[in-house]
Amino acid sequence: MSEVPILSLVTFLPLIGALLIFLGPNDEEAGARSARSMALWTTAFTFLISLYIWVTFDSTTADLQMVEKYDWLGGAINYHMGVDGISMLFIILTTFLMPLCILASWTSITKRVKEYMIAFLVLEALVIGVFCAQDLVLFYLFFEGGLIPMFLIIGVWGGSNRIYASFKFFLYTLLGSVLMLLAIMYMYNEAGTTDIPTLMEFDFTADVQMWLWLAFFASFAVKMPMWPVHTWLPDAHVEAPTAGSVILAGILLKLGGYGFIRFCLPMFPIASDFFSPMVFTLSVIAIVYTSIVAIVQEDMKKLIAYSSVAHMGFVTMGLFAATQQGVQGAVFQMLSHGWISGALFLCVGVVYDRMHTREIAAYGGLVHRMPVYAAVFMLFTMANVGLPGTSGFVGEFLTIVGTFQVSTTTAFVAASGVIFSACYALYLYRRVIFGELDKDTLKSITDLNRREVLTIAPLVVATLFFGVYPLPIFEVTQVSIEHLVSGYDAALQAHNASLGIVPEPAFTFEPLTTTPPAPAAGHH
Amino acid sequence: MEIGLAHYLTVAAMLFTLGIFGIFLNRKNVIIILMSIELMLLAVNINLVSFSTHLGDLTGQIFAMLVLTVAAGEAAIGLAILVVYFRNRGSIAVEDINMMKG
Amino acid sequence: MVVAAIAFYIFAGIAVAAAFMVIAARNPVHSVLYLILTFFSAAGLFVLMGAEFLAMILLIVYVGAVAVLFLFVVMMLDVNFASLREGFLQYLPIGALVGFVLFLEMVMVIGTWVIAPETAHLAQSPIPPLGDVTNAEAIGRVMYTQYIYFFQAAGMVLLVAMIGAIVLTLRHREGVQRQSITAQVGRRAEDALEIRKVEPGQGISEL
Amino acid sequence: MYQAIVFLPLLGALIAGLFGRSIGDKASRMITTGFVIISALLSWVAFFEVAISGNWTTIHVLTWIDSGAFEADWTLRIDTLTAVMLVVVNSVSALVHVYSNGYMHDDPHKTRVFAYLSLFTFARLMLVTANNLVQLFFGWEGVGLASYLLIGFWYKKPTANAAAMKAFIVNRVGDFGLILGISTIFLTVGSVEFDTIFAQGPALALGTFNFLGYTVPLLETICLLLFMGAMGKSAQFMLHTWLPDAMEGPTPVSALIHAATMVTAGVFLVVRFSPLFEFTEFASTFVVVIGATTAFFAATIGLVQNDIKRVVAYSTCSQLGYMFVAAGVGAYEAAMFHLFTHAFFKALLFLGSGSVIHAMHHEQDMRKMGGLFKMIPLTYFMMLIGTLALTGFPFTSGYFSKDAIIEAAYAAHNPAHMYAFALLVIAALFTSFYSWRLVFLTFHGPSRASKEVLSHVHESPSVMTIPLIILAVGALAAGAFFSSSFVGHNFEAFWQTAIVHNPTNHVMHDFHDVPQWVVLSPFVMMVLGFVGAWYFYIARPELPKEMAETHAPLYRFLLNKWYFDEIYNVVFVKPTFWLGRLLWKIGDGRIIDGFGPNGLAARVLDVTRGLNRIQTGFVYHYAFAMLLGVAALITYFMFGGAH
Amino acid sequence: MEIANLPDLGPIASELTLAIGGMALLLLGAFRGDGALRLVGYGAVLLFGLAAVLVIGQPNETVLGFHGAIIMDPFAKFMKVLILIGSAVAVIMSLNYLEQEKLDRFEYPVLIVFATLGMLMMVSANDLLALYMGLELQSLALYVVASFNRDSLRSTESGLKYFVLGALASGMLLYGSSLVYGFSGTTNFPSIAEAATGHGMPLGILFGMVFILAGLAFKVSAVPFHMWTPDVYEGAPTPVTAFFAAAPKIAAIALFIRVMMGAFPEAVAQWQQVVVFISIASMVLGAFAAIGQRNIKRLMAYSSIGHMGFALVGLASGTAQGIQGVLIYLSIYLVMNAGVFCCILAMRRAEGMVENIDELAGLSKERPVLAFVFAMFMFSLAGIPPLAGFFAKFYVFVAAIDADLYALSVIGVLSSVVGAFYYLRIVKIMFFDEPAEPFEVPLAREVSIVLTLSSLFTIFFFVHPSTLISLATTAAASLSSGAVAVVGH
Repeated sequence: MSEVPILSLVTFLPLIGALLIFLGPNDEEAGARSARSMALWTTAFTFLISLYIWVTFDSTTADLQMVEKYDWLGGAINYHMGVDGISMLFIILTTFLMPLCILASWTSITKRVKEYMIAFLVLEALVIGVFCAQDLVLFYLFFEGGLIPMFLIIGVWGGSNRIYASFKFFLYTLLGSVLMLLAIMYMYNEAGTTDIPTLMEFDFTADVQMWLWLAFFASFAVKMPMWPVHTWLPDAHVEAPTAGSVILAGILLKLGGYGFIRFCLPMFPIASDFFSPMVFTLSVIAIVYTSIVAIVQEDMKKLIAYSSVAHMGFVTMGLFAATQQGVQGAVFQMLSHGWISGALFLCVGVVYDRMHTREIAAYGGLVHRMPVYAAVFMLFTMANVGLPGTSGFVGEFLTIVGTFQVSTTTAFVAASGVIFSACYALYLYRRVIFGELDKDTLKSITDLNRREVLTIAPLVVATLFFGVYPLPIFEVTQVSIEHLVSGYDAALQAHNASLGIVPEPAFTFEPLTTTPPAPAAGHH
Repeated sequence: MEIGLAHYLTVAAMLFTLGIFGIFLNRKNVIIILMSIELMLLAVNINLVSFSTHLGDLTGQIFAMLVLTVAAGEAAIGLAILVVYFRNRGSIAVEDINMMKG
Repeated sequence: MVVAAIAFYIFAGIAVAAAFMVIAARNPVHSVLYLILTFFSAAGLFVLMGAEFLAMILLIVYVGAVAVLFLFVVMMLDVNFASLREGFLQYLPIGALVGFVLFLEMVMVIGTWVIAPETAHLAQSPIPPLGDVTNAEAIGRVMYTQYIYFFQAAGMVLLVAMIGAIVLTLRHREGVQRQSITAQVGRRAEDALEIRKVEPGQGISEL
Repeated sequence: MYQAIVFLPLLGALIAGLFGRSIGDKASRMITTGFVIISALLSWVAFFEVAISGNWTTIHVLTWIDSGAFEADWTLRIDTLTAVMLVVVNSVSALVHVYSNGYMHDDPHKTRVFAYLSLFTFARLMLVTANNLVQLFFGWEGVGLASYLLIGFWYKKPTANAAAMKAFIVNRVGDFGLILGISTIFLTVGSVEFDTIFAQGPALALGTFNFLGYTVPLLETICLLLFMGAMGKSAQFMLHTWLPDAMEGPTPVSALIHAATMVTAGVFLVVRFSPLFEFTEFASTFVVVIGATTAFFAATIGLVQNDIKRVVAYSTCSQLGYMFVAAGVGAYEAAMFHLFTHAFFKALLFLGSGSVIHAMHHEQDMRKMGGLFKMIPLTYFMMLIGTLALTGFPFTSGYFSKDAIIEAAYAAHNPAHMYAFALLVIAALFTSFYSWRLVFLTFHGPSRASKEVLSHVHESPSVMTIPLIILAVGALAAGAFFSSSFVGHNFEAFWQTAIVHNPTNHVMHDFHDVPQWVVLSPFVMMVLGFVGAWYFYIARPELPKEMAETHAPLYRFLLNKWYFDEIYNVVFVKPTFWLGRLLWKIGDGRIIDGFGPNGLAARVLDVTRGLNRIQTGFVYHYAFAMLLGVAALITYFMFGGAH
Repeated sequence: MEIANLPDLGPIASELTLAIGGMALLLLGAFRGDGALRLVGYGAVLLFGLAAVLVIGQPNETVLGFHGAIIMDPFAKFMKVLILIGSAVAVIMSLNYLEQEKLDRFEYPVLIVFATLGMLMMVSANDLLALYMGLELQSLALYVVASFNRDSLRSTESGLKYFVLGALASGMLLYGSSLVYGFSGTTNFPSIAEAATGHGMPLGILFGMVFILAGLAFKVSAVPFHMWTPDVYEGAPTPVTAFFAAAPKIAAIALFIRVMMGAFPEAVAQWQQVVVFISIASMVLGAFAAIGQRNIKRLMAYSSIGHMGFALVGLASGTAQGIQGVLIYLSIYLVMNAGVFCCILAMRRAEGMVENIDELAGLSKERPVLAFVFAMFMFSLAGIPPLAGFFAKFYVFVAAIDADLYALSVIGVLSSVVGAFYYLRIVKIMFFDEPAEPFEVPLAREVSIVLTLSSLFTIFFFVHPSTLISLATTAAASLSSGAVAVVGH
């Protein structure tokens, strides 16, 4: 138990900010102004405090840290917060992106600013809560609660088709997660607790694992989103305001992946293993299918949204490979996709704010008037493509390497994603940035202003820094993921042994006929 | 031939069924429905009294008396509602009572 | 016993037939009358079962009060008898089928009745031997002791019924003269009379 | 020192790229060029230090990826192979930087080109100094990025943008293989470090591997996958289509990237992986076949092209094929040697072409040139030297390296060696023909340019011609000077273990002992080519047109580059778009959404309507529903066996 | 027997209070004449408060009274407090409305008092007679208040429908009672339980049980006995609808539990099937049918049908855990419902009340706080965490899962997703649509207080939920713990 309830502090600090905004001036103008600055200060302050978590984080242990535990619902359901190497960085990611979102909405949101900022702060609190929660019910509370502010953000401040999109977003994700709720209840009844660390030690029988896994999968697959339950994402992205898209792509999608790591892999290893071929199939379909669909998109945001689906395909694939590289790559991919896709949406937002259209065909030749913008957009396009030296590469590459150890076919098909991603990303870039600037409407477009530079600069730094020196992230995640993977393997071995199954190597790799004197070969 | 409990119960069952019929086959007039309700309650009373006799237990008769009382109250309320409805609608045809639906 | 059996069949037959006519009669007034007949027959059945008190109550309450109330309303509302049951037959077959099935099931259940010996002790208030007390006295003994709670509750039900009926139907219609005792009692001469001096030959101009 | 060699260009790129506008273009040019020149000079020092004195070293810079057993660091591996490449890259790069100062003089965005060039140089250096596959891949992609940026440098031109995209995407196809190759290596060897991998060469050769459900020889798979990457980067047959289009970029870029350095990365990769390729049978044969085919095929196309840069580009493509043949038959040293010499004479040719184009005000069509040798004599002579070296005129550098390859092909024991030999010899003929054709069309005969253009033709400034001269020296002398080190009798001392030979592979010794007719054949071909070109374009200038008419299908086939672009368009590009629309509209729209959310929503509404219709408002219906409910429950209990 | 000792009135102290107080209020109203509504109304609220105090003051153990006819235990205490709160809130909410609609007659609170009295009797019923009397007392009063706006066709039609179908339902219930009495020989719940043990359960008792179930299902408006609900909710005056949706439902569910757990504990396997069926049917119908509604009250009717389905999920599990779930569900439902109807009461323009959902358009711009609170209630009703409605659903489904009722649970949560659709639609109309004509601004002070309290409860329930949960646990455990113990698999 740490002395300072740092996690609760970080989680609920945004709520305090929201309350202050709520109590702020009611007058339209003044309210908006004070709401903006209050939101910015709150998120920035939260970010600084969250950095303290990183500073004091002990990356040499896989145990939970900064644990807080209080009675809550009575009985076995408690208010239990804690972080480990897997969840900690997602908190930082959230707090990192939030101030940028507020900045991005500085001038583009003009109506109901107060409510907007409140919604964002509430959303931040809930999302941080998801990553801190160490109790299933508490987790679910935060997990589902996030739907409300996001629904409002899309619906109130969204585009023309926002109602369809917001409903689709809400109901789709709700449908997935209610099944998870049932599974949580079952686990509660079965194990007598909803404490996540305790449940990780709990051995569910193989049959039960299958059902529970499917229920959790239903929720996280939608959230991820995996093919074929991805169609809400393009709609939601297109309609959401810029900052909403950033949060959606940058953070909310990660909840699904986080859920897989936190629950499916450690709690249901047997089921995870059993279903991994299915996950692989869906993942590679997502990678190829959505990439191809992305190529023909006519709306910038939709294109990026589809590319997000493809990138999340790498994540699920890496996770269910359940190898050190696969999982670590997936975590890295999620983090880096967090700022890369966020940055891409910000980039779209920049021109949307000026032209109020996201039609690709409405642009062209922006580089003439917006050289800085073009450079930034190029960087993130390349990061999206997974160019080495940007953070986009590290995760994608590691997931492929990690998956290759388990299923060569999956990795083979997934690797084709590197071709497709280049196709859609460069095609987009070419149509928007390059070419003659011959559209009259664009003749007077202006380059990034100072606020926009300030918004995007941190993302540029993150993309490049972690592309070249990702070690800080690997250091934090290393031990926790090692613990996860070894526990997973041990559970599988025990299961196979108990069934008397010949512990044949799970996948189609025939080892070398002469063993190489290589250090610690990664195959098994 | 002995007249047993079953006979009385059968009569009650017939009355009860007729009462139900009266409620949902009636298209004419709400008053008939109210009467059908009275029929149902009467059937119940016959049931209760015959059980009471055959069980040698007074409870059934007490119950029947209470039912009777309530039935009277019900009739009063029912007719009162009917009257105010008639004042508003000018009709008590059952088919006319469908302003709200869906 | 034969007399009892014959009486039963007569009462039962009339009751059922009259009940049928209640719902089948074209004229609501007839329906009410058939309803009264049904009550009479039922009272007969009650007597056959040894529940004289209830039989009498049934007549007094139902025939004396409820049925008359029905009649009043039927007459008062003056509904149009002509528009008759179109569509009645349309629902008859399926309705009759369901009702008949239900009826059959009830009869089947009735046939299974046995008084299990072990349940006899459950009787809350056994009927005293017939020689000791009359049915009315037996009821009277428990009604105000063991069942006082329900008796009082019945009173509340009637009270509510009364309030309800009044709330719904009582209205102070404009233009109807009503007696107001306080107003009558409180009436003073000064309020009612105005004494004026009348100049001879002029009259009162305002009148 | 090595850090300086590698990172100075990066520094230059960053300064020019980020602050180019604030410090002004002149300062940016000076900084980038200066840094690269320093870097180039240092690389020569390094070359003597490493290759001649044999002081190999490895420098750890920074930890990069560390995930379980997967460790990849930023490391500079300096061995002979690296040193050779450092020299090639930095020298050519430095000269191109200098040259660009003149060539790009009028371009408003010249700081950008310098930033890109330096960035490219850095990436290329990272590639050659890599000590693990991931860093190599970084460099590999980095040069791809720079290439993309430079091809699309004139972003107003739609063709430039298209070409840039094409280059990147086609390269990505190769990368696809490379990534899988890296994955396979990590899976089996458990490391991506070169030394660890190389130690496993013989062992890997015995392994089998279940890949995509098939049991395949392990090492062959690895090498084929790696070679797939090499094919993309080096524009080999089938993945070559991007290279000619890449000529949309500024000419110095073409010289640096698409002739001298970047495209040879594939060759470098194969040579670097000689410890693995040496133990493969099928994969190396495949390399040979692809290389030979490319050499021949690109040469045929080069015969009929009219764009001066495209001719040189196809020539590059063809020469890369030579190098792969050498690598494939086990004569890695010969491949490296050709790479080395080729860098000089091809850069020379490109920069010379650039000089011509510069003189002609960005006219690239040879049909509109002619008779220029009097107006720009220096350029003419430089081009002549380059042509001689390219065609393998005796004692120019090309003579040594190219002949070594042809002889090695003949002497090798590779199953495809005679195929390769035959094609290479024919390609030599074609090479000679089109090279001379270029010279004749451009510099000789009557001028076909407009008067106005001709009036402005002038010799390039010295900032452009000095690099030409330096390169010409290299093109003439490098072969003779380094021949013995690279492929001569002390090649083993020179390369040490940077290149590994299978004990059964004696090609490096055997090729010196080939029959005389083999030695002579390239020379004969060169002469024939020269005579042919002379006959066609000087003696009877009307002949080409007649030939084109009499053999129209063949001519069009060649002119249209064997219809590769058209085929790819029909086979890959169009179907992808079609499929994309299909999956989007039908797959996502009609099937997933149609049966999923939208369909469900519609069904829900149907049910809703039904339920609302049941709620009729009639009391008797309500009563009937209750009756039905009771009756159903009762019946269930009586007959349903519910108890 | 001869000398009628005064029975122990302790267990019925609250009922007595209401009965006497109700009559006193009636007199007061009659003497004061017109304009006594507020006085009588606050008197009624006071009365409810007093009754609640008396209920809370009861010992925390099971006490029988009147020869076992009534029972007083923590379960009854819990339920009675809920009912009293519900009734008090209903009265508070209606005062202003009645005045505005010129319906200000003092009989209204009096009728509510008597209806509440009936409900309390129902909750304490331990005997079929008590059940019937309580039920009828409540029902008769409710029929009247449904048609309280006697000059409105809608109101009287709703009263008429409610009456006819209610009478049919009580007829069925009575018929069932008579059979149960006849076949078991007693009307006392524990004695019936004794008679109806195990496999030897006579068919007649089972038969009667089904009829009783049908009658009770009508009162909780469970499918297929729900058909009256939408029409009555729509037609009745809005505060009456608010009242209908809360207190009587709670009482009916309490009675449902009491009968099933008290009289037929051995027949769990049998009634469980029925309850599962009507529960599923209610949840599904509530979710689906509500989507097509335009009238907010009608929508709330379907919503309440669905919610009763969810509450029955807890009962279907037949365990103490399930009962606990039901209790939590009802508590939270009561509060949410009060809040929602406060919001509906705010839908007033100069020309009168409006009930069409579309009139809410753009409410968030005109009255942001009201819209926010309304939206929170909607999300809560949909069961979205962290709002109170989530916890309600959580506990009933935990119990259902524990009882292996997987199909029920899955269908239940899926229908809650469908249900979320129409709740969202209201939020959408308020937040996403362009503003309609604004509502008349002032909301009556007492209504705003209710609204504030209920919204605070709903939004911040998650902060400290354990008190309610532990109370519910105690209450559920008290409910014939013996019967609960024999429930097993």
